[in-house]
Amino acid sequence: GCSGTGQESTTDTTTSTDAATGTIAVVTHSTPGDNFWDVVKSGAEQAGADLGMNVTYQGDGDPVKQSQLIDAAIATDPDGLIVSMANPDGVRSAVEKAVAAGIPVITINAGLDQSAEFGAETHVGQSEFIAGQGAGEQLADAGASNVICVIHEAGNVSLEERCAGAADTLGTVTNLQVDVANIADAKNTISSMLLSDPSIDGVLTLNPGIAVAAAQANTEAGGTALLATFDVSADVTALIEDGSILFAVDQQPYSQGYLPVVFLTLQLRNGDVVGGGQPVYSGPGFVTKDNAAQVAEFAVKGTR
Amino acid sequence: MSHTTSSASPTSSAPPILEVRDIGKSYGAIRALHTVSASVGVGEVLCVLGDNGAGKSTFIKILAGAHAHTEGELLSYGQSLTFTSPRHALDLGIATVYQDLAVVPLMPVWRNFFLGSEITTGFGPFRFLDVKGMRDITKAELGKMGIDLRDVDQPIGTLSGGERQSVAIARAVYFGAKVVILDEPTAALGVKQSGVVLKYIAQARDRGLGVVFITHNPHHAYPVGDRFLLLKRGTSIGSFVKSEISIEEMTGLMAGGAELASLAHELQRR
Amino acid sequence: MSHTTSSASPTSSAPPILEVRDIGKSYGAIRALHTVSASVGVGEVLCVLGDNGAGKSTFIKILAGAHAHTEGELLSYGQSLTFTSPRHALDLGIATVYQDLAVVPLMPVWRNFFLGSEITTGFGPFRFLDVKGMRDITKAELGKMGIDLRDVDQPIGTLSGGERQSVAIARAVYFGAKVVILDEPTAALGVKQSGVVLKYIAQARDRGLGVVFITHNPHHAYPVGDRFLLLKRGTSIGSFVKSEISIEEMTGLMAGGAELASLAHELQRR
Amino acid sequence: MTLTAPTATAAPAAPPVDERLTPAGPIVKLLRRPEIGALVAALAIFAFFSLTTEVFLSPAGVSTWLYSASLFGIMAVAVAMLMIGGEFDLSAGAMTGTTGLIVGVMTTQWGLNVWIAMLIALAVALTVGASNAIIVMKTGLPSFIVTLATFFILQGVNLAVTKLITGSVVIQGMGTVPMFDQVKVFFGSSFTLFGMSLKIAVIWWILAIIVATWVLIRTRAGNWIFAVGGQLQSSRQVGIPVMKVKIGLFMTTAGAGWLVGMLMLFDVSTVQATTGIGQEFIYIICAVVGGCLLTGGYGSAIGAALGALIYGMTLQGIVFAQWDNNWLKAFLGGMLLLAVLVNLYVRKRAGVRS
Amino acid sequence: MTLTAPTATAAPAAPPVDERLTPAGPIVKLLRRPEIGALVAALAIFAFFSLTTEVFLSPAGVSTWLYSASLFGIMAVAVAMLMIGGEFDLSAGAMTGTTGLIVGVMTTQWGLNVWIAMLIALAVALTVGASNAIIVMKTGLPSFIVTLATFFILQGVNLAVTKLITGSVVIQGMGTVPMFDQVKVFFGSSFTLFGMSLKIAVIWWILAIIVATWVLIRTRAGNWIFAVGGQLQSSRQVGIPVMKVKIGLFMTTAGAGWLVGMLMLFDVSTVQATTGIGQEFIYIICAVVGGCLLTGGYGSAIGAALGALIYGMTLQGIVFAQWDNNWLKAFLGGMLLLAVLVNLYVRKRAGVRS
Ligand SMILES: Nc1ncnc2c1ncn2[C@@H]1O[C@H](COP(=O)(O)OP(=O)(O)OP(=O)(O)O)[C@@H](O)[C@H]1O
Ligand SMILES: Nc1ncnc2c1ncn2[C@@H]1O[C@H](COP(=O)(O)OP(=O)(O)OP(=O)(O)O)[C@@H](O)[C@H]1O
Ligand SMILES: [Mg+2]
Ligand SMILES: [Mg+2]
Repeated sequence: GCSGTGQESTTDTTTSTDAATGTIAVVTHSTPGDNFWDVVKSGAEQAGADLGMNVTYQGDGDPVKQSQLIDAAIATDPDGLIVSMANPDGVRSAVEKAVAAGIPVITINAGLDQSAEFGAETHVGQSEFIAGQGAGEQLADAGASNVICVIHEAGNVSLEERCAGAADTLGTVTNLQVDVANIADAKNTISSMLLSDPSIDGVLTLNPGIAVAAAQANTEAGGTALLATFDVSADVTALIEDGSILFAVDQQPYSQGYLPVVFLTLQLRNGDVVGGGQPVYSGPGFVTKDNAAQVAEFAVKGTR
Repeated sequence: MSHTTSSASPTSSAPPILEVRDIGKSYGAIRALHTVSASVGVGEVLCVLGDNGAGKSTFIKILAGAHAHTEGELLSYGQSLTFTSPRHALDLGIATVYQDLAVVPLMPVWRNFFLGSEITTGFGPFRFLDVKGMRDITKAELGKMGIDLRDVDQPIGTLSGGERQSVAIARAVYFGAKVVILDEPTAALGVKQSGVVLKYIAQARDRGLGVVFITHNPHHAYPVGDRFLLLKRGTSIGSFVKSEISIEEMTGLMAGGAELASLAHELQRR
Repeated sequence: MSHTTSSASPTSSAPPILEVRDIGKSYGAIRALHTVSASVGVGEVLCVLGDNGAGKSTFIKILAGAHAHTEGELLSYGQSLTFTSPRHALDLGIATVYQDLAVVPLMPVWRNFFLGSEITTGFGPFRFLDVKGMRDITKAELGKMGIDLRDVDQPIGTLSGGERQSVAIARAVYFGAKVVILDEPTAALGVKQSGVVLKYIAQARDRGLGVVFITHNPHHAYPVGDRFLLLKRGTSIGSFVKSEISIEEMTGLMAGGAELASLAHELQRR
Repeated sequence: MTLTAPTATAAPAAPPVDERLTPAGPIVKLLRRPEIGALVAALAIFAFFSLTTEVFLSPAGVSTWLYSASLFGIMAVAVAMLMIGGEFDLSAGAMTGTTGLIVGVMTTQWGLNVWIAMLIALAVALTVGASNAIIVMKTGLPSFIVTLATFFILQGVNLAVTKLITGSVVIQGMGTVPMFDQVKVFFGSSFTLFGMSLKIAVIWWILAIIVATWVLIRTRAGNWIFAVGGQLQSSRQVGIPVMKVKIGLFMTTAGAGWLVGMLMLFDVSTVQATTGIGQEFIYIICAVVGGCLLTGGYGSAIGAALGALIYGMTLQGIVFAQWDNNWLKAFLGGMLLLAVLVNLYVRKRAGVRS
Repeated sequence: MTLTAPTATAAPAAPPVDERLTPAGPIVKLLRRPEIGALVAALAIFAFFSLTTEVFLSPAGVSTWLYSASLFGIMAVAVAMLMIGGEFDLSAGAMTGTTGLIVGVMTTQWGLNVWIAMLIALAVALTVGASNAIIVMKTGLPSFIVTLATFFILQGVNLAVTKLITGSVVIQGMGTVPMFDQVKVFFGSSFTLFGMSLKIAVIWWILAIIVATWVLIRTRAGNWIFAVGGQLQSSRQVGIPVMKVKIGLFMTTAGAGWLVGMLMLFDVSTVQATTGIGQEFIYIICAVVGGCLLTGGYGSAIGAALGALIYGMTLQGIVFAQWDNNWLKAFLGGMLLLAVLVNLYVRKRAGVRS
């Protein structure tokens, strides 16, 4: 298959490849069903399929559980380990254990600063904070000053980081808590917020579904605020094209999943250590009216 | 103690409404009842007597379809069957007043009275409960039993034990059946209410119903009973028609019954 | 019906162990009991009789501390008080066998027997239950009441109603108190077991305990009672010492009791 | 409305007064209804937010919290009936996601007719509901556990299957599906009343309340629901078809899940694999705040609806009041405690056992 | 161990055989213990993963699932006692976060001594536990609702206060706090046994099982816990100090929450504002899978521990088996259903009412 196809096709390709094969374990801090991490997962699995590697993916937002998952992965003695470090302290001992066991580790997404210190070979992607800063800059450039940042999962570290990044460039940002499990009600809450404070002129959402809801809420409440979002979907690109949404921050999660698998495979098969200790940036890209049409094509497939 | 068996049916020769042959029931490892035989025919009262834990309630739960028997045979009009549910027994015309009464404590008295046999008015999808009708009938039927309720909308759980018992009996009688089974209906009742229940039993019998009446009071059983089944520790210690036994003999058989008179002296002494 | 009041204490002139004056209790809008007076002294048996719903259980729940009274006065040894909890009453030596028995169905018989008064061995933080001791005592005490249990480890919920009743009575007697209150202890019992309970009551009385005995069977009440309190529809219809009233009069007062004899004819007719 | 309490329709012929009964006027009788506590709590919260925020009473404000309440309310009414019948359904929340995803996948990926896809989703929901009921009744396991398992399974299936078919965890492009607008008229449109633009979900909600109340108070089925929830054993003994009643209840709840799933799908025209997860407790909270007993056998549909109203008003009221959003959950917890305490207090004063 | 079933310590003197009783040997008696079903289910799952994956039985594998099970297990044991006593505590999960956050904030932000911070956290936990109990008992509200409110409040407070004080939702820099390593010896260290590097949490777990079993089976307090859970009214009537028992139980659960909070904090040396949220149901699941009745009055600590073992083995076993993580929840749901069904089947065969 061409998109993330899960276990069966992975094993299929494994048997059909003549080159050395191996297992790469990915353990992130994602919660199940999270849009961003789902694309990372697709990227990693696709890389595995393309390269004839067996890629396993696990995730848990709680550092204790993520550490347990890393420990479990180490127990299976993989040929490489890919870890996201939203809470670097929390996974430190597990990552160091992997390094001590001689498993090459690449960190992705968050944890750039600690990556080398913990013994990882390189870091792919950049932190949510930097992406948030980028979004804040763009919003400020477009003229927004009183912005709300819609957090769709209370206390989620990545989401908090994105909002903190935006606040860093915008001055202040008000966080609004909604529940991604009830988008219709999230729309209500965003409307309520816009109604209660007419001076709000910018809304930053962190999930494409919430972005769609925010666009509708904005229309219902009078439609004066500028909208921006993280992550893309076909609906989001359509809304960008018709001008309802200003831009979408695209951290290119697919490559955050794809690249480290490629790097570890190269190391396994060819002894290459890519990056030379320096991080590899995967983004952020910005999807605007200009390039929305191209991105839409990929978004439908779930790879953007 | 030897089995005293009587096979002469006192009133009719048609197959009895309900008959059990060598019936038995185990709860897991506990054998609550075994090899008990009895029958009840049209216009007959079968009294089941026995000490506590003798298996009386178990016996009638089998007749009522609440528990399936694990040994022996159950026959209705001569046909062997096993009840699958209380509804099954109800549909065959067997109405039961359980010792634990089968009421829903939080529901009003009148809703309990008509539970499972509600009166509805209207038609098609617009059939709805005839609240007023049911309330009035409940009030009236309880009145006939000498129970004068404050309010039929009271949750039945707030009635006294005896009041609840009366409601359950009135319900079984009102929805008249072929056989009425009563598990210790007089145990919780006052003297007056007990008399009313006995009168009800006699009336039901005279209307041609079969009645199974469980009690451990021979004085309540003897006046109304036609046949007597005596249980002890889960098995039958005798089955009699009225002509075969006197109330004194019966009390005597129910171990220790005769002692009650002599006990009076003992109680007086200081 | 007029109040027949008797103030002469039959046995002693010391203040009674328990006394109530014009006591009453309402459940929300429902007035279950009002203006009832009675007392029980050392070595005395107070019988409370009445029809269903007369307020007997309500009366003893007040004495037992399970419900606080809403009218009148409650005195122990002449001192006015209001019970705050059953523990309070228990601590004053008032043990109660409730109509609903106060047992925990899922727990084994022996654990229920000793519930709240467990025997422990060991010392300090290492005190633990004397399981064997409690099990043996339970078996023995029940044996004395003529209850021969298969297994004291059986959950009490699987016993028959009468067996449960016997366990509760045996428990109250074993943990002997100054006053024992029994709410219809004989209602669910067979002839033999009823006799045993009456014997227990007489024994307790002879040991100098006060006994409050609720029943609606005058034949159970008369042999053991010293004083009789008759309730009807929540209020007292008379209070007598034994010398003032015969069993026939008492049955007569309990409306309809006398009819039972004449009823026999009616029941016979076909 | 004729759908008032059974106590309120008491025999008009003056019954003889009983000296053992403190007389109870119609007001006291009204106060004894299960939902009275919730009504008082709802009025208090309404008054509070009306006075402290300007937007709460504005047409746009009212329409927001009414819509919010209606989505919770439809489910709360169904869940209340189920709770009165003595069972829980923890899979009710995930079901709103499952049905939405089924329609989304079938229309956007496979090009199926919307109406047919909706019927299929309904059939799936009803099947899951019935199987919940059958497992609960056949095994005697508590429904809390059985439906928790169903919840987990639905949650996993929602995610994995959506991902498998669409390659993504969100359904995109619903808006361009043929006949979308036709369906939206029934499930996603708005109408104007007294100058407020109300969502059609509010109509569905009111319908649900009326039907549920009618069934509970005035039909045999309603009587049986109270009975099986109050005393299962006794209900069986008097011959109530217990199995049918329970299956009906679970299917009703699943059906309500479908309805809410459709209302959400056709309102925002997108649905995610995580939709509905964690919502199941909100429905139970609404029912309990509205006077339903967790142990079954007691409660009312109107009460549950009032519970949902309280929840919706609080959720949006907090936003109107611009309280620090990080405290949201703490506010909700406080409100919940307050609402049940008010409820309790009112009912105690009215002489209802809790 | 002398801590076996009360039935197993039956009078050694041969009692007269009763003809009404089908004889029951010691094996049947063992089979009647509440935890037997969970034991069978645990063995089945152990066998399954041992056979299908290589890693499951390797030293590193065992240590992973034992650690996972131990954290759930400590809470499950406490929650099982509470459930036997007839109550729920939905705030138990959030409590593990609250206590961790208190210690984290006090040490990293305010420079307090670790031990003192831990004592303060314990005091807070016990206070919340006691207040849960008091509200439940004074109002007569179901603990399900009261502790749900507490859960919401803790969740909100955890987030808001942590953000307020640290400006972030994560506590960082715990590792550099003075005396951290000293505390870590008790709460975060590992030891080697049979070549496996086990976490100290496993020891705490075993301790919890032993103490809880001893209390439940062999002390007055245990007797009272079964009684208040089985029949509150009767317990009151026989003079059991119901209030004290319930307060003790809620405080025990809160205390266990503190213990697990510390074990997690000193293991990974960090804690997040969301820690523990959503875990409360896992504890209840473990207890129920282990044979506790949701309605109270029946269950065992060993059973709950076995329930946690099942959960831990399944959670990590799925990782070892490399099944697609999107299906995780569906697998868990299936396993849960399977475990309770096996449990039920075994207990039915052994003649125990469910
Ligand atoms: N569900 C059950 N599980 C196990 N044993 C039971 C169960 N039900 C009854 N028994 C046992 O079966 C025996 C017979 O019980 P049953 O209730 O039939 O007695 P009974 O004659 O009705 O007594 P009573 O006069 O006290 O009501 C009793 O010893 C009781 O312990
Ligand atoms: N909790 C309660 N709430 C409302 N009414 C109650 C409550 N308990 C009892 N009653 C009412 O009070 C009256 C007296 O009840 P009580 O139980 O004291 O009668 P009793 O004399 O014990 O009757 P029985 O002989 O049937 O046991 C009854 O009419 C009953 O309906
Ligand atoms: Mg019986
Ligand atoms: Mg009584």
